[in-house]
Amino acid sequence: MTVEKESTRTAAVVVQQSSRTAGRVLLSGGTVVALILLVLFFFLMRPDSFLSFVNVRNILYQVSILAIIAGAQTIVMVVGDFDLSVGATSSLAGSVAAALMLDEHSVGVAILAGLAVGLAVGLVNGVLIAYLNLSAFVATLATMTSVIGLAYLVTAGTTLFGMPPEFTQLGQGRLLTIPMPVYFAIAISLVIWAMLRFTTVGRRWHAIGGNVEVARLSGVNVRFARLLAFTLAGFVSAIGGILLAARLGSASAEQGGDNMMFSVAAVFLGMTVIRSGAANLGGTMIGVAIIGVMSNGLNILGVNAYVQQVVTGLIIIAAVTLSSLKTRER
Amino acid sequence: MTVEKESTRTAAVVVQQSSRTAGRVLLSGGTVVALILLVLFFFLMRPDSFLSFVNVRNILYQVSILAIIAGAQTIVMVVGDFDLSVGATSSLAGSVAAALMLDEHSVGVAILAGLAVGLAVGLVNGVLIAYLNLSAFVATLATMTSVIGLAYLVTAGTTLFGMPPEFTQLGQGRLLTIPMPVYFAIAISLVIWAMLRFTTVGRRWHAIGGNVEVARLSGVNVRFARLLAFTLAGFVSAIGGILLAARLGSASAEQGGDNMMFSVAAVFLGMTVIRSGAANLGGTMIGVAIIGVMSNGLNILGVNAYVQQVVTGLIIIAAVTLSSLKTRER
Amino acid sequence: MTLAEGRPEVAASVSSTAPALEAVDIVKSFDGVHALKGVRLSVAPGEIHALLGENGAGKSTLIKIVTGLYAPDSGEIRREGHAVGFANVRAAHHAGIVALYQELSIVPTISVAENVLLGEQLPGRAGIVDGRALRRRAKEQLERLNQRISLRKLAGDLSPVQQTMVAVARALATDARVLILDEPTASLTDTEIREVFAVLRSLRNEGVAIVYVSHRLEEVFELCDRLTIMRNGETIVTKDVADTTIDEVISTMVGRSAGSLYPERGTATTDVVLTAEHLEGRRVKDVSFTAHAGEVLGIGGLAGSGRSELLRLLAGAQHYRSGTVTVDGAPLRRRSPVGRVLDAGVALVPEERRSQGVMLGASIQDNVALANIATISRAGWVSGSRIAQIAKHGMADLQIKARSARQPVGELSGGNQQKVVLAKMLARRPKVLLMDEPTRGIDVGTKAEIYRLIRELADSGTAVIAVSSELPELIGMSDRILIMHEGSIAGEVPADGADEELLLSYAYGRSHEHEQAE
Amino acid sequence: SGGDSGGGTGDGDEALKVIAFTSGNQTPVGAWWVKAVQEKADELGWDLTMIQGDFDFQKMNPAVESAIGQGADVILDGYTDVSSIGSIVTAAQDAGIPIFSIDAGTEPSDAFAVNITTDQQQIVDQTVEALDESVGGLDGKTVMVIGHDPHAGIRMRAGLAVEALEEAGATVVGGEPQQVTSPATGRTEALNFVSDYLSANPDGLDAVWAGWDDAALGAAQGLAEGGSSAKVTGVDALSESIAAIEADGNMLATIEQPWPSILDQLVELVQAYEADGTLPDENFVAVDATLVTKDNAAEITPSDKLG
Ligand SMILES: Nc1ncnc2c1ncn2[C@@H]1O[C@H](COP(=O)(O)OP(=O)(O)OP(=O)(O)O)[C@@H](O)[C@H]1O
Ligand SMILES: Nc1ncnc2c1ncn2[C@@H]1O[C@H](COP(=O)(O)OP(=O)(O)OP(=O)(O)O)[C@@H](O)[C@H]1O
Ligand SMILES: [Mg+2]
Ligand SMILES: [Mg+2]
Repeated sequence: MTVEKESTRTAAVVVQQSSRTAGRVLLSGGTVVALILLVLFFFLMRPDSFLSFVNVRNILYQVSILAIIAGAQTIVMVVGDFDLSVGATSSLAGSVAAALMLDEHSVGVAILAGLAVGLAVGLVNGVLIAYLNLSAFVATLATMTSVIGLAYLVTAGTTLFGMPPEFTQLGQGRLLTIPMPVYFAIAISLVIWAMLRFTTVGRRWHAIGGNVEVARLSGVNVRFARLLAFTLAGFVSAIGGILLAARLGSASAEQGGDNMMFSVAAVFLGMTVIRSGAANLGGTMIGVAIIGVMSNGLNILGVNAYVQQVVTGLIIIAAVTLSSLKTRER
Repeated sequence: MTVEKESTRTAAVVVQQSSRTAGRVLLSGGTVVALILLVLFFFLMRPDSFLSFVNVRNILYQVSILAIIAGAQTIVMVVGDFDLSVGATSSLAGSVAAALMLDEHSVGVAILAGLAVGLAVGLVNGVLIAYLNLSAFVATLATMTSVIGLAYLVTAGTTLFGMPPEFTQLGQGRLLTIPMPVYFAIAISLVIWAMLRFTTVGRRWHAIGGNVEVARLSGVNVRFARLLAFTLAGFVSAIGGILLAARLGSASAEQGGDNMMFSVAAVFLGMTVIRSGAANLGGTMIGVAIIGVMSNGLNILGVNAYVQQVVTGLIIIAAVTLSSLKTRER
Repeated sequence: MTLAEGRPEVAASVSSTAPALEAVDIVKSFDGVHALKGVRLSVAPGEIHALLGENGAGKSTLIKIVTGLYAPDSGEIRREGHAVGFANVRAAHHAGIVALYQELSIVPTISVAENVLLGEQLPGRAGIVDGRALRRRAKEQLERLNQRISLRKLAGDLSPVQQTMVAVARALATDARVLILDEPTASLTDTEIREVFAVLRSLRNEGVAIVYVSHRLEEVFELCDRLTIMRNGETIVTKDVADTTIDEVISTMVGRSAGSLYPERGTATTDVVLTAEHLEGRRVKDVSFTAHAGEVLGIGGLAGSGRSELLRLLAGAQHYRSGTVTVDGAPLRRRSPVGRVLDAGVALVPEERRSQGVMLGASIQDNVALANIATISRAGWVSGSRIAQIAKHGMADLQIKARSARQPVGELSGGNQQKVVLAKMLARRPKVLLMDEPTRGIDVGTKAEIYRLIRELADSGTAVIAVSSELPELIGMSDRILIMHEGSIAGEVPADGADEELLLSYAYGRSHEHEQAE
Repeated sequence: SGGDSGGGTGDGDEALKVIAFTSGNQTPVGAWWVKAVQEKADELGWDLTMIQGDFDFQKMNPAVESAIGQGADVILDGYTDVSSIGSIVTAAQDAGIPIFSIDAGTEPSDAFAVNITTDQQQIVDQTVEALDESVGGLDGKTVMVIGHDPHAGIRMRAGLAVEALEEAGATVVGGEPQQVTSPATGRTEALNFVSDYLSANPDGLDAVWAGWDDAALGAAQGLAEGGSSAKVTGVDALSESIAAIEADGNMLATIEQPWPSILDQLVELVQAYEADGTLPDENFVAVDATLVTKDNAAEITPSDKLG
């Protein structure tokens, strides 16, 4: 993050310049190496089933919502911030959409309302952070708290269910035997990737994340760009939440809760993939894949859920440490 | 956080210098004002009960463990970092202590073991962050995950109970009608406060948090000081967790979970209290008080639990925004 | 202390002792840029030794090597005759070598007293700081500098001058036997400079070896015993101050006939492109001037005279309190952001390349594209081919040496980094190009290229306004020169045939004498 | 137990002072209980202090204890496991106030004057029998058990289910219950357990036994998506699971726990204590629950529609 980048700027450059050996280039792929090792390990343990079409599809299905929310997190982290409210926002959006459908509103209206809710939460985050200069951590922590509360109010604390099949098909339908959310995740990831890479606003975000002062002196409207990043993150989180509701056929206030931590972890894992150490969508997807493969593989091996948790933390540390060797001072 | 501090350092200093008016001094107390307003509001709503001795004692009892864990968080945040693992560490320490007592070990041994566990987790965090240069966020996120897993393993996923009364007395006993944890919280807060303020290591932490590069170039051993901060935070979290187990007469893997978010929120609230905008123990305690008063007051008013959550987020935003007006550019 | 204050005695004692600090044949390169090419420096106990040289000569790098911040590629550091090597700043501290680094000042969030004693063993016992002793010691240090700054204040609340004095006090508070000060007085006023000098003299008399880096030669001649001049990473000469003159030093420092470096001057037009009227900033006071199409307007002055701020005000990077800026006859709105000013045709190549000019982690083409988002995009979508094109043009026009347009800027040499900043702004085809220290940290060959570029731009009708601290450069590249002194324009001189001495005298605010003399 | 023989208010003039608390007020049943107790209090003229803990014992326990400090005649505990309220139990015993509880642990405990809950063994027997019937005998079949150890009831019945299933000759996946780590994401976790298992072992599951309905619904979805016709049973009788049972999918059965009648039973015991200080004879009462299948689904009031 910017923290270290700024403070040890001189040192970082020295290190970058003084030592670029082949070994380091290899290490820079530490996270990718970690993913490959994981896949190999599980494949060797379960050669017949782990890499089967059915199981790969299964993994893709399982990570599709996380991929979308991690995409939202990537946008914000490209700009050098955090968004702790992505999970809560997704739950609220799913709950609002579900509640409206149960209240006899059309699927279209309900989805639009859910998306609008996400947009609104993102906008609030953006205003608090870009214009009122609150720290991203405290602002999104606060909105997260309020938004979870709102989600409880919308669901009255229960699990909403019984949405029309046109809706649940979005999450459970299949095309060529592949579940719909996988397509959505791919499409949204591609859009975010293209947006970050090929649009003017994407360039501005990168510039702000790279060096906010350089960006400002190059004519970038920093505040507006940050506002936009948070707003978009809210919107994308809402898509994730609505899809999750469709996928589960139900909506509750905290069903997207764990996506927040996992999304941050995925982006951090992905940041180690590229040389500049910035958040990037490709890396995020590798992070998502690591999380998905880890959980599926450990499940298939029948590893106890608690041991799984211990191992998850260790693998994250191992992957990041592996990669951080190359950028010691960053 | 350091992000903004570093990048707009010059600007911040300039702004600080150019405008120090009376109005600003008043605003700088925004968080204190927020606390006073909250207390006043609840007092007016429930004049007979809110400020009664019994209820004030009750609030103190309720926030005492959070106060200890927020103290741990303060240490780390003085240095300019985060520790997301404080809650998990406290749960693990409490669980280990409880498990040992149920396993017929003496109370003393069990407590020492719990403290050692906290120290160890803190040490791991410190090494990962100070020596392996992992970002504090990702390192403590990973240890948090692993540590929760360990706590589940230690408790076998259940709630351990039936610890000897010598132990539970630490959490439930009273002295002059005031529950013991209140004394512990006060004592630990005083120690941390004094440590941050009067000891050489405390002063170094402040220097590192203020400008890590200047500190390093002035000969401060930055790595060791950061290691120490994380280690101590782990240790103090363990005290909190052991007391929580004594206080509840039980230990489970997630019973300290929400203390993490609340501790960060409390420190952030407290950072707005002083001019330099640094984490500080006095401010943290005001943050803890806001959280405690808010929750107790809303309960006394019988506000719906979900509405409480919405309001909690709003109050945090209001308090921080109020104070941030003074330090626009920090 | 039996030694009387004064130079001769000290100089005598110098010759009889082993050097307190010696740097022998130090070589250091940063990925292709040879910062130091075999530097020698020898400082005796009880002397103040000036280290002089142009920007980028390698002075700061040498200091960082001596104090363990960088490792030298080759060469040796000797402390009292013994070879030493420090792994970090603390190790150097332990050996009695302490530096006050350039542009590094205070920790804003802690008290003045703590800043003064930062990095020192704090007074007290068993790890408990004795606050009263801390403040007493800090107070003593500040009193030596005649500073009456409240010790409990946050250092961030001090004025810039006070902050610098606190930083100086910190360096002086160490019981260092070798004290290195890298441009400590750059942002100080005369009064403070006096106080600093008094302390340095008394330290010298106590036998401390002092290395003093400064661009203010008058100071050097007043304070120092000996001087070492560096140029392009080499030591040229070490002399007793008494045996030389400012003129000799300047010509040694510059080391070449300036003429050949600079292209022929063009013919400036009289079309006014930019007018500044009564600009007031933080330091800038009532500045008015005009810039014409096709001219290179140089701005000179001492460090801290407000040149950079003036450019920042013009570029919208900082808002002016009052005054007007007019570009091509159209007044700019006050508080216009950089983007708006850029659109009006005014582009800034900022002073601090690393923190303001380039994104080190991003590629050349991404850096160039940043200021040209409108040209490289249609309907919000960026065209990869346009970026490649714009980057290719820039790289060709400016002869940027790089593997490809996708190479990260952080891997380029300083000169090429600077060219990337230029390419970024030139692609905007600005009517007015503001350049702050356009050649800082750039080697001689590259400098000539940049001067040529500046001239080409001017010839194509751009108004170039360039700030420079190097007088030969200022004279060589400009058509007309404005000299700033304490925020105002102290004088205007046509560059052709301008005399360095005259410029310097304006810069020092002694304009009257010279005007009368002429 | 700590009941004092002279307890109760006896004279009947003063209102009975009751402290009621629940940590589970964020669940549908917990929310119903809060309302139902308030209604009883209004009806019977109790002086009621209701404390809702939001699953946060740090917040709830001190609140309850300070209420105890102010004096009370009776304490009601709704759905809060005995292991989490050690400090409340101590305070109540010190003050000589009996605790009457609903579903506060699965085993007899001296902490309570009485704890009425459903009979976990009977729940397991009914659900396992239903599975047995639907798969045509469990012998040699593979069954996944989904549990959540932090919940005492679920933990106990999941353990009993493993025993019962193995006794019936079935193989339990992994030999132990699969653990959901967070109730908030229980449905997704259960879904993943099942789909991961099925993708590694197509047609490898004959049935899933889930400790509560949310997980059961996730498991049912995982089975449906994996193209399996295996059946699932849950516990809770949520309206969603009842609907799923009626829809004739993978969801086979659930368990209705008769909370309203349990509360009535509890109130009777409180009234007996109020009248003359008699404490219940037994401090643990396990009542029978009802198996909900397609046959009786229409007659069952879902637990989330109680209030
Ligand atoms: N960290 C670095 N990475 C790459 N090049 C560097 C680095 N530090 C210095 N240089 C280069 O080394 C050369 C010497 O720089 P140095 O800072 O020592 O000059 P200086 O004499 O102190 O100049 P000034 O008078 O401007 O302070 C310059 O060309 C500079 O660009
Ligand atoms: N990036 C910046 N942000 C905020 N203020 C700045 C910045 N750069 C310069 N200033 C302010 O402008 C004032 C004038 O200094 P300035 O840098 O303009 O002098 P200068 O003549 O260019 O000297 P130098 O040789 O040091 O660049 C200083 O007080 C400084 O605080
Ligand atoms: Mg220098
Ligand atoms: Mg300047």
